[in-house]
Amino acid sequence: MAVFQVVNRTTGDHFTCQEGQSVLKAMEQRDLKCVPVGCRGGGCGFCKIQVLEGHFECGKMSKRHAPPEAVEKGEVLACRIYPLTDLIIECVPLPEAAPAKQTTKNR
Amino acid sequence: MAVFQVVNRTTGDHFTCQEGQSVLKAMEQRDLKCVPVGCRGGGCGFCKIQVLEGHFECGKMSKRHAPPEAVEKGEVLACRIYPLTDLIIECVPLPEAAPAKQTTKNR
Amino acid sequence: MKKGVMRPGHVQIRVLDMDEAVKHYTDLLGMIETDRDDQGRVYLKAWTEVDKFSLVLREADEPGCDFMGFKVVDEAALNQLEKDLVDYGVGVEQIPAEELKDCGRRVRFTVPSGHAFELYADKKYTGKWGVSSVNPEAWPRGLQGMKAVRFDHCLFYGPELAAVYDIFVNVLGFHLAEQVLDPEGTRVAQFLTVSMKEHDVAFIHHEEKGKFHHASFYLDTWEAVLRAADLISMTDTSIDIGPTRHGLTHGQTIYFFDPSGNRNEVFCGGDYFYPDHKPVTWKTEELGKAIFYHDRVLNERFMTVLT
Amino acid sequence: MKKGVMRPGHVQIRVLDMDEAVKHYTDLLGMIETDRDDQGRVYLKAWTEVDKFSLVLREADEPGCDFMGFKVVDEAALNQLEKDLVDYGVGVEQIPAEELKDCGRRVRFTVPSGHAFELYADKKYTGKWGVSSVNPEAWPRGLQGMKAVRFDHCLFYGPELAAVYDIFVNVLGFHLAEQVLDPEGTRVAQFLTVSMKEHDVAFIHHEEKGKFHHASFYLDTWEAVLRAADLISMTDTSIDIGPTRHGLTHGQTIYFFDPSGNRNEVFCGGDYFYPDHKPVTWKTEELGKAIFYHDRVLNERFMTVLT
Repeated sequence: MAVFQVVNRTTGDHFTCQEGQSVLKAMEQRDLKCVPVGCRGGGCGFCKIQVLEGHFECGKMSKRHAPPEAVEKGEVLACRIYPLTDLIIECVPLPEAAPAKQTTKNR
Repeated sequence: MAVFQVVNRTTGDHFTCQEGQSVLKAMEQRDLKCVPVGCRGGGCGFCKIQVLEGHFECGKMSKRHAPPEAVEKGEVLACRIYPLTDLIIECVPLPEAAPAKQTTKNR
Repeated sequence: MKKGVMRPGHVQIRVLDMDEAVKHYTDLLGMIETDRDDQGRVYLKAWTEVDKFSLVLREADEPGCDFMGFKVVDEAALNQLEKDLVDYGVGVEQIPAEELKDCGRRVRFTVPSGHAFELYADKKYTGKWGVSSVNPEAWPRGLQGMKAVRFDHCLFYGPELAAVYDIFVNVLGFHLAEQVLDPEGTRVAQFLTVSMKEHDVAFIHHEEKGKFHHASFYLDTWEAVLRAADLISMTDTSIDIGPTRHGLTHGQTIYFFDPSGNRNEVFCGGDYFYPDHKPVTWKTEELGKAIFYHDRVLNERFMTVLT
Repeated sequence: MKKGVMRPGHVQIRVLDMDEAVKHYTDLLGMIETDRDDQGRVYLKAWTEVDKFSLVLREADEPGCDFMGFKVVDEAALNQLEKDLVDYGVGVEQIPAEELKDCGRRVRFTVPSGHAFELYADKKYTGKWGVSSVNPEAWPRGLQGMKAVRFDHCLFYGPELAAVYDIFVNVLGFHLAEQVLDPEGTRVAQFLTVSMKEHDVAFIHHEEKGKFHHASFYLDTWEAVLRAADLISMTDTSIDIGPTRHGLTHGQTIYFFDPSGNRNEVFCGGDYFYPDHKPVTWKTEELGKAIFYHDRVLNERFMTVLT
């Protein structure tokens, strides 16, 4: 089974990801936290990343958080991409309803 | 501690009863069933007996099932009498709402 | 709750010896004594109940149940229900406010099975016992014995079930959740609810009027029912039967007696009810299983030992 | 139930992949597939539910909740509630009978938090799954996975909680059972009930409209919640948090996600409610404990991960 390297350029973390495994799952298995973990089902958009280099396959993702034009540019959800080569990724800002706002309201 | 003999003349059963122990409890401890066991609290009248011979003390009993004039004549509830001597008892018919009636209705 | 009757609010039980009874309901059941009155009555509640009391003990020379009271949503509903009872031909008695301490006026009536019931709208709101209404902890420490959660329902034995049904269902807005039918289709047991619980009050046919089968108190879990059974033995309390499951309601239960011979139940689980549910029916041919789901036979005591 | 709204009757959830979703809700949660329609929607129910379905899955390119429906007691109540909504200024949409198979007409409206709700009076009565209405056994054999007892409630995130409160409480007859207040006394969470359950629907303040936090399914016991947690691991299902207890409602819970990222809860226990209960209040200063009673801190996911 092929094993690929994933490097997060934002945080400097790197980890291996097995063929058929999602980038997010590979990260969680190494107990890293360099990408936020949400629903793990392509639904909530919490684990959005930018793939800078490399090839991958996609599972189903919410069109709201990963519209086709964004996916085209490598803006995808880490829980739903499966590397075909080594990848270089970076973090992207969280979606509109950011935790900061909510926290302020509830403090 | 004194121990008394209780004889049930209706059924022929006999058993020992310790001082301070109710006749019904003593019977249950010997796994006998010669007096029906109800609430064991002097409330339901299910364990009514006639004391033919002997002396005893009484606990509180429902006046409905053991009115003073009946107690006077030795018609008491086995769960609430505590022998002071050997006793001879006999069974008495069950109170008005007899099981037979109920059983017929629900068969 | 369509006519405004909310829940079982209290039951007044006669006991032969008050001290023994209070010890039983506090130390063993885990209820909390909240007051006494100049008649010598003792008031108790279970910890989740928001009103001041749900159980009143009265010393008398014969055990049994004096009355069971239902709380209604407000005075307007009480007035309307009172009128509806009278219009239906049910005689009502006015019990003035404060006859039970910190309880508003009660409308008392006796149904054809011979049992007295009351409706009332007001009782002193004391909140749950031992937990705050702000940031409440999960449960209060310091509860005794079985840690009863609430007074839940009563089961009464008496005649004229059809007439009783009419009053509870047609006048008071209860629903028939479960029933037992004999081979002729006559209803010989009826479990009535006014909300989501499978029964708030139940009746089983019996020739003699006004008999009291049991008052029931809710526990959280089957584990708690087992622990209740342990406590019944530890305290040498008179046991009836259990722990087991009912077929009717499917509740998990144990029965025992208070020191005056009044039957108590503690139970957990069981089905829930909504007004669109069709009644569950048990046939008398399966009565044993309906009452005691595991043994599938009745113990004689359940049908005949009453106060 | 004072205005005739009875209970949560259904929720329609969008999923990215129908096959995966059906497998999740049947094999893991233990719901029963009862029908499919020509739109490709799949209908499911939990075993104690008497109507044909309580969960509708719709395949879409974005997960989330389409609407939640409440069953009302009858057509007259539905007409009155519809009129009351319109009089209150809430726009209603008519969804004809059979748009959902075997469901009567639905009155749909969207509240200011951006969530769509429906009222309906009729749905095909199929009875509890796997048990008879005559001499019913305690539970059906052959249930899968977590053996969910019923669809219980939803939690939604959105703005305008006060306006949402007004509609649910003043128009639809719900009650406020629990709330979270910020230091200024603004209600930032509201748990609303229409019957004895501690919540039939809940809202937490959130800037973005129309977000779905979770759909919740009732289990019988804490033991069943543990078993659910075991199954979540056995099936490598995405877990959120638990098993633990909530401070709010005191329910015992575990959260996880369906394969499209919609959050699910299974829970047991918790408090009960009657219309005379004063609301329970949690302060935002204790929000961690209010949500997760044992850890007493929030996990970030709970407040931010939504569909």
